[in-house]
Amino acid sequence: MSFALEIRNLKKAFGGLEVTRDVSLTVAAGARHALIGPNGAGKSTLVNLITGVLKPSGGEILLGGSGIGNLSQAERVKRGLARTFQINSLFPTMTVAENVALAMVAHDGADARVLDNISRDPALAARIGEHLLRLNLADTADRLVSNLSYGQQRIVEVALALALRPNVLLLDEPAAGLAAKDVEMLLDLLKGLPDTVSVLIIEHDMDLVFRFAQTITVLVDGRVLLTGTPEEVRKDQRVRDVYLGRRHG
Amino acid sequence: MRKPENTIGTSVPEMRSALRTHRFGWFEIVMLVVFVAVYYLLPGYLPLATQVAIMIIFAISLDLALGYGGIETLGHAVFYGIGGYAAGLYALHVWQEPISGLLVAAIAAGIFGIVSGVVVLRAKGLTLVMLTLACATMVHEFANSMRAVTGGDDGLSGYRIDPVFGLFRFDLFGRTAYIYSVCILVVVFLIARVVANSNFGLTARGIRSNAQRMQLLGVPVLNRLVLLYAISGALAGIAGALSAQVTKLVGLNTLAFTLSGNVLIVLILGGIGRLYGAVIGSIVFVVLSDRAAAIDPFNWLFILGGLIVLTVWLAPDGIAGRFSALTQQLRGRERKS
Amino acid sequence: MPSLSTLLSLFIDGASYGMILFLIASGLTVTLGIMRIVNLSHCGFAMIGGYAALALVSMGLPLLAALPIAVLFTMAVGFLLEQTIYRVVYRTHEFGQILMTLGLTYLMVATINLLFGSLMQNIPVPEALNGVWLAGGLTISKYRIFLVAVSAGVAVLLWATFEWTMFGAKLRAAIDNPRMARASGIDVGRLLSVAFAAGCGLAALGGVLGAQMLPLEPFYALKYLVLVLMVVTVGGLGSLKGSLVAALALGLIDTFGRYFVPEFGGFVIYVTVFAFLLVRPRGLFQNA
Amino acid sequence: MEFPGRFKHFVGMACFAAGMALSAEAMADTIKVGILGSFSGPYASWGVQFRNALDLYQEQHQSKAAGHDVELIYRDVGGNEPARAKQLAQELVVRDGVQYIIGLEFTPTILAVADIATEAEVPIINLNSGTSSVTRASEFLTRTGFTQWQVAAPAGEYAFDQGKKTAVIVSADYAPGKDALDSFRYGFEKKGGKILEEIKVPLGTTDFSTYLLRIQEAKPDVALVFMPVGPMSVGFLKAYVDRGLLKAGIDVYVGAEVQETDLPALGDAAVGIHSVFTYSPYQDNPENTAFVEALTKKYGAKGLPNLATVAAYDGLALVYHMIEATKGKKDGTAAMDSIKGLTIQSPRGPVTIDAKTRDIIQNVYLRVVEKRADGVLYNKTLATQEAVKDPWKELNPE
Repeated sequence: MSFALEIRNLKKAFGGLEVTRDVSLTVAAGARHALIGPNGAGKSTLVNLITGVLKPSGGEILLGGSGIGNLSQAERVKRGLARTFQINSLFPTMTVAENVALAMVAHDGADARVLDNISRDPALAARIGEHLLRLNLADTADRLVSNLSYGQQRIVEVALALALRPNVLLLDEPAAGLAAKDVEMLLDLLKGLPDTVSVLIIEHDMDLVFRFAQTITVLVDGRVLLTGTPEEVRKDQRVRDVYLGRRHG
Repeated sequence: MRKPENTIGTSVPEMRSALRTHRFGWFEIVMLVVFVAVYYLLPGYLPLATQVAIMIIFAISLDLALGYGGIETLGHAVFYGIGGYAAGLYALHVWQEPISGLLVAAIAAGIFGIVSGVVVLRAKGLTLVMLTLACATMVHEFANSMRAVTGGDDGLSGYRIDPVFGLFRFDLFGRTAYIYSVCILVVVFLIARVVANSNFGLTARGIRSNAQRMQLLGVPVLNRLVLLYAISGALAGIAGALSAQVTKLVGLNTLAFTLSGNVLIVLILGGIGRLYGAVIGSIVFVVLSDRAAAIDPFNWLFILGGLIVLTVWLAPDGIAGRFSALTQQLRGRERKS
Repeated sequence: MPSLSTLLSLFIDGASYGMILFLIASGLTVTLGIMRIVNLSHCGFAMIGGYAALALVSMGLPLLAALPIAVLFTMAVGFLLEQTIYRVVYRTHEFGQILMTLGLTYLMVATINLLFGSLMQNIPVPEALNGVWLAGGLTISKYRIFLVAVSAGVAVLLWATFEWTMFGAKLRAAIDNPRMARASGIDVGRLLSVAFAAGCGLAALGGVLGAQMLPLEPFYALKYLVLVLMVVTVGGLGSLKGSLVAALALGLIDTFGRYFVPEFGGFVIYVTVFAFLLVRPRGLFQNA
Repeated sequence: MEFPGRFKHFVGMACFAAGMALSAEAMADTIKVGILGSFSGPYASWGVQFRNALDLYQEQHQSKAAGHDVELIYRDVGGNEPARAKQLAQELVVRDGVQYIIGLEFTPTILAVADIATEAEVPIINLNSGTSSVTRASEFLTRTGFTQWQVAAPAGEYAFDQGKKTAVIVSADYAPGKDALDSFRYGFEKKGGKILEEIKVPLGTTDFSTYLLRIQEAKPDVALVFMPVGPMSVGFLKAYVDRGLLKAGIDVYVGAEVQETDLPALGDAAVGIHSVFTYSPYQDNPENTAFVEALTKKYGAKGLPNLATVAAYDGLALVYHMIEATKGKKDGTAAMDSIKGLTIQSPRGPVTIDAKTRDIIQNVYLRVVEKRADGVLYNKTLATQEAVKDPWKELNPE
């Protein structure tokens, strides 16, 4: 079977310090996969390795079966790997619709077209409208992102990533800093994602993880401790020791 | 392909206002009326009005680079000057036909935009400001030292310009020059408008808003900025060429820091990223300096300096920004009541 | 091949020119380093200093007595402006800053023009510093040696303040990371006010001493602005050491360039700066 | 739009109407004269001198010529801005209906308005630009300043006559500087002198040390120098003296650089600098004495004139003459014809407008800067060469 995203024996060392130690991980097509681990487990480094912010010291990253380890961040995006950011990285001076339009136009490779009038492109408008409706953002279409609430901005962050029509969506702590009701909204939204998108979510909010993920990988000290269903992870004594015990006591 | 008339199609009109583009409105109509009215009612002011039109073109070109792409430049005169010299040299050595002269100038300035853009636009912020300044100063000094070609400090002169379309001679009263400049202004405005409203214009605004994120959307930011810089440069070149054709002389002042500074003042005075800010700013700036200089030439720098300081103080988004903020407030009030 | 004495002469000329640039640029680099504002009025303070000294000298004061008064006066003007207009400048966006300081420069130019007229002005050099020393085949202008000595002294003083005083330590912290400095209890606003005023004083010193090379006229404030900005950028924002090296380098390159490739005259220095900034956009010494 | 056809017609009509308006203007007994100059910006000192002279002349003549009122309309070019000069000249002719234009300091600005002179048949009097060829740009251009050749060629000759056998020429690198180079060389070599080196200094240079070093190394008898009046001229001469070149016996010959208005900026350093020029306010002739007296009475010490003042004064005198000759009618050709060959008694001595070239013929003086007993620096006349024509035009006939 082919995996949407496959990581083989990935290593990363900063000087003598090994931060990622021989990590292997597979995200099946259409999977809802979560990556958890205590602070300092190396989650951020792993995200950076997958998205291309950092170059691995060893190992392979495969997207849809082909290696992407040497590609730039932008090229990985083009191959169908989209991500959200821990800290919002949006276009604050532009409207929500424009934010989404930017991603769609970029994805279509139409961003350098000098003659197409964006407001006279019904197909584009329809796509944006549909996209925003699905993400419950239709009401905010004409508002500047900088005027939205933090929770709404987090959702726009997801909307931007999804507008790139990714095969794999990497969500980097999407619930960070969200109020409880916003987390519910986010969860609804994530559950409604189409099966064509495989999701890898890195999250601290255990409640969200266990309600959303089908598969969970636990990372400790730069190593994979365990990969399994939520049930298996919940029951595992080692996980309780290193992680759940400490946090959920 | 989805069709706009499916269920989701109901949101199509909504998107039109959410994707902000330049729309023709009363402003353009008023401007056209003003330009026509000036011709008939103020024939003695046509040379001044021609300078206004040229400045508008120049400011619009800067607005594309700065207002849309966020390219912070303190050396935009380099394109104006290159356009001017290109048009002058073309008329002197090749052909005196004016419209082809404008095209040659636009191409020359555009090519310089690509070449210098590839080099300069890697930088950001203050470094970019300084690089554009250094680049313009360098070309200024170069033109100064290439006396044999450019005439150095004495300016490039001695060329003729043929009648426009072989019909309209550049007359003493500046009528042809005025109509010609205003027509070119309309064309340039339309070009700038197409660019601003296009996918590419959206991309440029995205880059201005968050260049890093654009890169991560898979957009080659540097390439796009270079393209924008080249388009902007070409339009600025047209402004310079117009000035060269109307004045029949190109001086080193077309490349000077003062001009770069002034066009920036014009644009920020009017308001950036709106196209029509360039129009308002140019009218205010050129007319005011002309009047102030006529009334009190010895002290008009006081007026100019004071005006700039006050504008930034009271209307940091420029006159156009102030205005749209006001109309928005009014609209908001209407909605509430 | 030019003789050794020629090279030495050129070196002294270039160095003294560079040191004047350094004096004017030093204040700008510090305020730029802290606030990241493009202060296009900075040369205006050098001009104010120069004209203040001129006014005092024409009232009969000897230059060396007029110098400190002019510097203090300029510091006072700088401090006042910093407390008022610059408060607005800090708040606005980058291009607002450029514009506003440009507008302020215009106001300075207009004021000087009104008070002193548009003609160029001369501050007479004290008799003792006039003329040249002849040593072997070498002619050395006394005034230039004086210039190099004074500005070298100022540079050392600056360096000592920066490295060894509490004020200097705070300043370094603020340049390094204004937010962190603020968080650790440093009053960055006050620090900046003091640094700004001191910078204006330094500019004034450069304006007075350099009047022989950069002659006083109302458009002084705009004329030498590009050069000073280049010194600061090449040196790296906020780096005094960088500004010193850059100013000396530019002074020397300009001087040698004019001697050896006269046909390119003023062109050499801008090409150099441009090429340099391409390779090192952050300048010589900028941390981060 | 159907304006092409109509447009042509319209232009014709407009020209006719404007012509009518202009002649109506003439009958209304007010003759307007446009004054273009730098009244603001770095070159505002020119504008001040123009204005001093013009206002004085108006006062002395009750603003009346041939029974008509003469009105001066000032417009500020603000420096070397050709586009603006052209715009203002156009407006003066079209909107204000001026019959004459006086002013302009720079070659580019004067060239930019030459077309207008030809087309509108409005005589334009160039007050300063010293480029010889300028007057050829239009039949309606004349000059009351001087040409670079007119003073620099005699300077070369005088320097040789004073016993200087070798020279270095230093000049700012722009067209008048090129003229200066050629004319210094022409004058000096004609007498048999030898030019050791030509040094071109880029415009805007403020640090002259390297150029001085080159002079020092060339060891000439004399340095023939041309710099644009202002920062460059003052900066260069100060540095020249400060470096001890003058003391070392390398005399320096200049032109307009040591006018009395600029001497205070040079200070005592200027003593001993030679110049060849056409005017000094301390020149001893009745016209000049009256002129300087009237100016200092009207403006105080600031009224001290220089050639710009005299040129403006004479320029307006020419305009008055033209108004009288045409009885106030607008007739550019007749007006120009009336001044060809005309001689007037200028404060600088007799001045004639060359009938053929419309250029100025005037006396040229060799002077040296000295300090008077009361501490005032001035140029002392050593020799006079009378009625000098522009040598360039003689050498380069049309």
